Amino acid sequence: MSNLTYTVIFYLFAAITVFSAGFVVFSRNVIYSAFSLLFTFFGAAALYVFLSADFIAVTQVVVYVGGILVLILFGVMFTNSIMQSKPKSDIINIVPGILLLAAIIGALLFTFYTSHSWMPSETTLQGSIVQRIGFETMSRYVLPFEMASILLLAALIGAAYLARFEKPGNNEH
Amino acid sequence: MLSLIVFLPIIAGLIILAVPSSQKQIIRIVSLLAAIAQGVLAVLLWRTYDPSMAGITAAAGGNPVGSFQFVEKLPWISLNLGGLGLFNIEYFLGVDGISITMVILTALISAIGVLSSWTIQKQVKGYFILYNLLATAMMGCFVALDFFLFYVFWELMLLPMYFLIGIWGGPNREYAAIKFFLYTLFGSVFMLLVMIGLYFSVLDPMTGNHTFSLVAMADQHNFIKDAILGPNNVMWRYIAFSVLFVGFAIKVPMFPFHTWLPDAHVEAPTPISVILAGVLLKLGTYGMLRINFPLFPEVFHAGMFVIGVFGAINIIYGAFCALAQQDLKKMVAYSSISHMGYVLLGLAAGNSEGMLGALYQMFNHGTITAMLFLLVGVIYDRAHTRQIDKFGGLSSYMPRYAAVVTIAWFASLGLPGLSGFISEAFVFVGAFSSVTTRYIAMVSVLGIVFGAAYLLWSLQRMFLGKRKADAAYDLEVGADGHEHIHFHDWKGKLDLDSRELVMLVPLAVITIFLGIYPMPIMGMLTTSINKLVQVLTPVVLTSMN
Amino acid sequence: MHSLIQLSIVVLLLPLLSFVILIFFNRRLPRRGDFVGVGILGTAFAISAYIFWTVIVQTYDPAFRVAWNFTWIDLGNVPGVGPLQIKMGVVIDNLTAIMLAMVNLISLLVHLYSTGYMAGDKNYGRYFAYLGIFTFSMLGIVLSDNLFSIYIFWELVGLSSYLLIGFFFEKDSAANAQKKAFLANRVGDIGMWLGILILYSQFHTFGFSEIYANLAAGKFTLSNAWLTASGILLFMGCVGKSAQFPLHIWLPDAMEGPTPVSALIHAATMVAAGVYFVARIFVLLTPDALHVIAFVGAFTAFMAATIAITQNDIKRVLAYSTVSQLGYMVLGLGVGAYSAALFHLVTHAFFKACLFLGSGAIIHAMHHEQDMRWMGGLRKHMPWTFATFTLATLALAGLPLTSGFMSKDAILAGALGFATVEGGGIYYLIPVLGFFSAMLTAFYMGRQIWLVFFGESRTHLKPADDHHADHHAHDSHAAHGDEHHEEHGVHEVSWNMRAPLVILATLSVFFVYSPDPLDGAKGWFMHMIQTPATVVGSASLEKPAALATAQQPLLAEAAVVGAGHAEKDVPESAAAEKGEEKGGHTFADPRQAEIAHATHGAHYTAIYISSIMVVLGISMALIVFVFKIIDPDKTAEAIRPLYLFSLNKWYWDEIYDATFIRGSVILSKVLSWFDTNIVDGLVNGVAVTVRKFAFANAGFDKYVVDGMVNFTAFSVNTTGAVLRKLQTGKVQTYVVMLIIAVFGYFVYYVTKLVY
Amino acid sequence: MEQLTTIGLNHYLTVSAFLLGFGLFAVMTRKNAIVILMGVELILNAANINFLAFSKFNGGMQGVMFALFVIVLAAAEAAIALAIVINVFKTFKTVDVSNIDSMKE
Repeated sequence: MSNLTYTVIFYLFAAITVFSAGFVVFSRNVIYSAFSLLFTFFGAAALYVFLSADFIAVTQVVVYVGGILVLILFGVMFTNSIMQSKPKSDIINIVPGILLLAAIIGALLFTFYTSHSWMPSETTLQGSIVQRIGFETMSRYVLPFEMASILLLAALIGAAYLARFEKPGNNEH
Repeated sequence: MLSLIVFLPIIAGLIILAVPSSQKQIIRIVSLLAAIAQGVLAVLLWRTYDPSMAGITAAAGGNPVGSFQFVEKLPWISLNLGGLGLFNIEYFLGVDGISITMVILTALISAIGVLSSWTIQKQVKGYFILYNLLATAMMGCFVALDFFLFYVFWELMLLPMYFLIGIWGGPNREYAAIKFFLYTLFGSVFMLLVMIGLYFSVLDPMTGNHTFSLVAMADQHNFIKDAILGPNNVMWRYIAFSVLFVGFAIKVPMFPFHTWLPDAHVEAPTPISVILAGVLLKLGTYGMLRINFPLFPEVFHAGMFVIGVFGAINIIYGAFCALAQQDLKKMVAYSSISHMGYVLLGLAAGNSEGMLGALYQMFNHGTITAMLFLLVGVIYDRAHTRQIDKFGGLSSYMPRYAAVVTIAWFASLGLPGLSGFISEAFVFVGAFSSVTTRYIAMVSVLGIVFGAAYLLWSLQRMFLGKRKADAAYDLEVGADGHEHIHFHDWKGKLDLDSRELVMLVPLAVITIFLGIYPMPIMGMLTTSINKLVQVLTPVVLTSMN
Repeated sequence: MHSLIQLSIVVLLLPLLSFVILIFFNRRLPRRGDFVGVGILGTAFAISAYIFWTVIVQTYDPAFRVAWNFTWIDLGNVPGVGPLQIKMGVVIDNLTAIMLAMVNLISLLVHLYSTGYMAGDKNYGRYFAYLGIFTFSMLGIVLSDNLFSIYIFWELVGLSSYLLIGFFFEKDSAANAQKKAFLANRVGDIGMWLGILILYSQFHTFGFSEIYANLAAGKFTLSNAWLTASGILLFMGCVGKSAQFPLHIWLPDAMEGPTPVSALIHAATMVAAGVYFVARIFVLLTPDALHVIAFVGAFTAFMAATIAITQNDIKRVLAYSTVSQLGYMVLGLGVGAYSAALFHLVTHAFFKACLFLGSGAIIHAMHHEQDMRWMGGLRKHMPWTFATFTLATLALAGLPLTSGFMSKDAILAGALGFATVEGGGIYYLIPVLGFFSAMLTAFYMGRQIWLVFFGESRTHLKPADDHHADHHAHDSHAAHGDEHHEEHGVHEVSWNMRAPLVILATLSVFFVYSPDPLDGAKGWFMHMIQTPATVVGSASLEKPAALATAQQPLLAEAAVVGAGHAEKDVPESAAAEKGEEKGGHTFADPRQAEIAHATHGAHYTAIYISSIMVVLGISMALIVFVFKIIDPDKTAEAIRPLYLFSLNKWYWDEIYDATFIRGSVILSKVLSWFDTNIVDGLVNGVAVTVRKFAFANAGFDKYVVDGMVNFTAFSVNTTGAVLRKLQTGKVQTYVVMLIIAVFGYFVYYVTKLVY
Repeated sequence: MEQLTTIGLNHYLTVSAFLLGFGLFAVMTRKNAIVILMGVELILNAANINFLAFSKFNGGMQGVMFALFVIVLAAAEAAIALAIVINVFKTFKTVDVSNIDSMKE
């Protein structure tokens, strides 16, 4: 495919990501921001593909969209009753927020573009990396991998414990 | 033995500490038992004491304990000061003729005091604990032969006294207590300085290092020639003598320093007045005899006349002040100032008769003044006033009381046949026999007349004649047709009750017996006193004739 | 130990026993135990009578003396003196024996009399107890062999007189009187005590014989003035007890006591103790001291007599006559009429006791009326009292055939002789005063007799206002409860009060003492009691050092003569006696010998003059009170100042009150003010200044030093309060801060980078 | 122009920068706990983009592996966080973090 289309598609997804992220942040309606988060995740996944990390992109979609986003939606529903017309969450001290936002972004961009010149190596990632991930996981990152699994288990139990509903009758405190 | 006699009251105090404060009777009985045990021990001591041993100073051959008896000598505090050598304080107890009599007196008066404390109702537990502490401290002062130990006991005495006056005293008690405390502290501070000075100028002939032992100090050979208080350092010796003397004179109390006494007496509760007058005042003169004079004999010799003059002032001045008092207790207080003047005069004479008279007077004043204060307490319990003019004609209504009062009063004015006379007589004999104080004695004889004057006057105003118009009691005609006296809110027995008799009769008996046959006490004194007089006179007394 | 000694100790202790029994148990005993007192005194008198018999009658020896002593206090080996003991002891010689008998007899009689007089008093038992202790201490004075024990008993006598005078202590007058008596005695006693001290400081002993021996051996190292001083000071004791001039004021007031007590103590025994004491120490009195004594005595005799003239209280008259008679005795001692003075002591004791007991009977009968102006006509009602009283009065006035005559004129003779020896001049004042007061005595005694016994009863004349002011105090009510309220008549007293009067009256007749009514010197008394040699004769005045040498030969030959003269030879006593008297009329001291000789010369002159004086006095009394030729009241008006002067006792009380008593009270007030304000004020002032400084110091500490500390704390506190605001607990705030910090770091980093 | 057309490292970084910024903004300013949670997710994504970009352009696997673990942790974190949020809601009846400050002072 030609270089131009590549660029255009990249910009497209980048735009989707950034703008939906902005909507997540700025929309007053929690439901909306939750859903626009969906687009952010997809955009990010697409960008991962561009970065030739297809496995990560898939994981991103599965975990984030299929897991976290659902969780978030559940959370929204638990905490804001749908019946109420528009579940709002208003924004406090917006002005300093905006300023800092601008400052951070500006600072980062300034750094990227002026003060640093990245020197990419000759060899970049090419092709699928699924096999290499498998090797790395089983060989070099086996310990973090196991720890991650334990962590997930703990998180599972912890989440289940924390979020459980007490039966009415024995109320704590 | 001595340790036991000293620390018995403390033990009792500890026991009391364990008794719940609601058990007043048990507390009283415990301390009474302790006092009685102490008395028994004292009598034992007295019987087993060998009057032929002099004491005072180290015996020939440098025997470190001298010819003292019942000696207990243990190293107590001993720390190495490097350059200053070994700093050792000993737990050194012992008695000689001078202290044995005082030990007996202290035991007696403490027992009497416990009895008269029976009426104390306020915070009985604390009271008796402090009381026992006081008893221990007094006893300790009389038997301690280590200057440091003596000082410890001396200071230990202040604390309970302060609280006993300050808590259980009369309306103006805080003032009196503070006054007493500061006055005595003022004296003892100087004593501390002199003590340190002495420590560094005296060597123990046995061990060769510095010592606090009074026995060693009493021997002039043990002084380092050029030390701060050594024989060559005349000026400092005079200064040390003077400040030490002031320290003891405050306790006596001597004329310019006497004003704490009336306040303390008037405010203190009866038992404390008894202790104060009976024992504490003696500590002043005892200290002079034990420490002040033997350690600086030549200064004493130079100062005899001055001391005698102050004694005379005490006698006459005290008598006059007593003559003017309206408050009976205050009168008694001033009378004891006057009587301690006799002691000073006798000491100033510096010969055996005078010293003997002085020490015997110390003992007798202890017993007699105790009686006086107890009697004042008796009437104060009943009438709640001590104003002499508020009474009159009492002897018709309280004959027993009047009889005991008469004995005590006449003993106090030195009537022959009662112990007070013999001591005063010997004081005068001694003072007159020494050329230094002859004329002082001539003047002080006036004290006899004025003493009789104020005592008889008060006796007449309170006991003779008829009831005064504004008397503190009423008369009512009883069933048997006789007039009876009646105090406003007094439930107890009108005349002396049995407890008061138990306190007073022994004292009266002692007074009379010692007035007829003084040897039981004098016999223990003579040897020590003759020795003391030798120590005090570098040259043979030429003043004797 | 000599048997007499044992007996005498028993005698001494018996009255004490009675005191102890009665003071404790009188309420439990029947009749309040008066029989105990009487019985014990009876025993004591019996024993002392035996002693008297053995000493005076059997061993008829002027030099008789037995002594015994024991160590009372042992002072051990006193530096500068050597072994030293204080001894107590008993000595018996003629004088002691006589005094023992006399004291016990009068005491016994008074006990007996009191059973009647004091009957029904509420303190009846205690009264006898007091009599017991008085007798004990009096006997102690008589028996003791050293100055110290004499001083002890001396004061005890003072005590018992204090107790007895104030027996009716509910009367303020009695309370005052007892205090006055004790204090006056005390003043005398301190003089005596100083005298004793002077002697002790020289010899380190109190015993008479040791002192005299040392004195004779010239061990007295001080100047002779000291010796004279000691003599005069010792005499001060006598001045107090025997109520001589400066201190006589207490005796009249002492009449507040019960009348028997006045008889026993204030007439017969206690007041005589002073004279007895001077007699004991006679040998160490220097001539100068003797002169002082003589003048004091003469003046007292005269003054008291003048006062006695105008007194109206029957007992006060007798009191002042007692003072005057004691003046006689002291005068006698002063002039060296030693034995005469003691003779007068004994005779006076008897007849004056008789007079007092008689007056007691009268007062008793008159229901405690003491004022002679309201008496009179008692002659018929009380014949016994009248007779005995008159006899005693004659004796006191000194009419011939009475004991008083002999003793008094012996004294006057001595005075005359003394005057002649001393070379006339001022010394003749003494006999003159003596004779004049003899006349006055006769006069006022005549007055008293007349007022009391003759004429008509004047009881009704008594103004009603002061009727029984305090005479009718509790005791009269108690004493004669109701029987007086029904019959108010005067009646003769009962036997137990009459018997003593009779006995005493008989003892004041001449033959008891001497066969010759005109010369007592022929009697046994003057023989047994003879003037002792003084160890400080005029020879020793100049240089006491030579005294020993001057004295020894005299003493030696005196001893020889004494031994030769004495009928019965008592070697121990002769040996024991150095300075003491020697047998016969030989004197170790030339001066004494001279006086004695002159006295003999003056004997009859004295008799004549004194008889004339007495007759003069009595006739004057008759003129004034019987024949009414001179109206006493008019006379009084005529010489009003003199009359008042006498009536008010020469204003001595007022003078003393204004000077000594008021003075000392004011002084005491001043001193106690000084004590509370100046001395104590000084102390408090120091305390205050110290406190002020302390407060200032504390302020500095509080506001500056502590201020700094607090400021630090405060600042920290405030900063904390400010910073706490940042801790909102909101995560977002923290995030904001975090980001700001990051951005800050970024800016810093970039600037570093750029520049 | 060449800068824009040829997609290089900086482009990815820019995107991640924006995501980071927005995430921070959400964490800073939103009151609703869940939205804050979303902000956190954004931040994580930004990080992931960074990791992957760097590992792409220097050809190492570290970035990739790290991103993988980040996702895992993100999942765990999300679960716990939501559970906490729900508890908070049960306790405070709200998820407004500005009211959930019981530990304050």
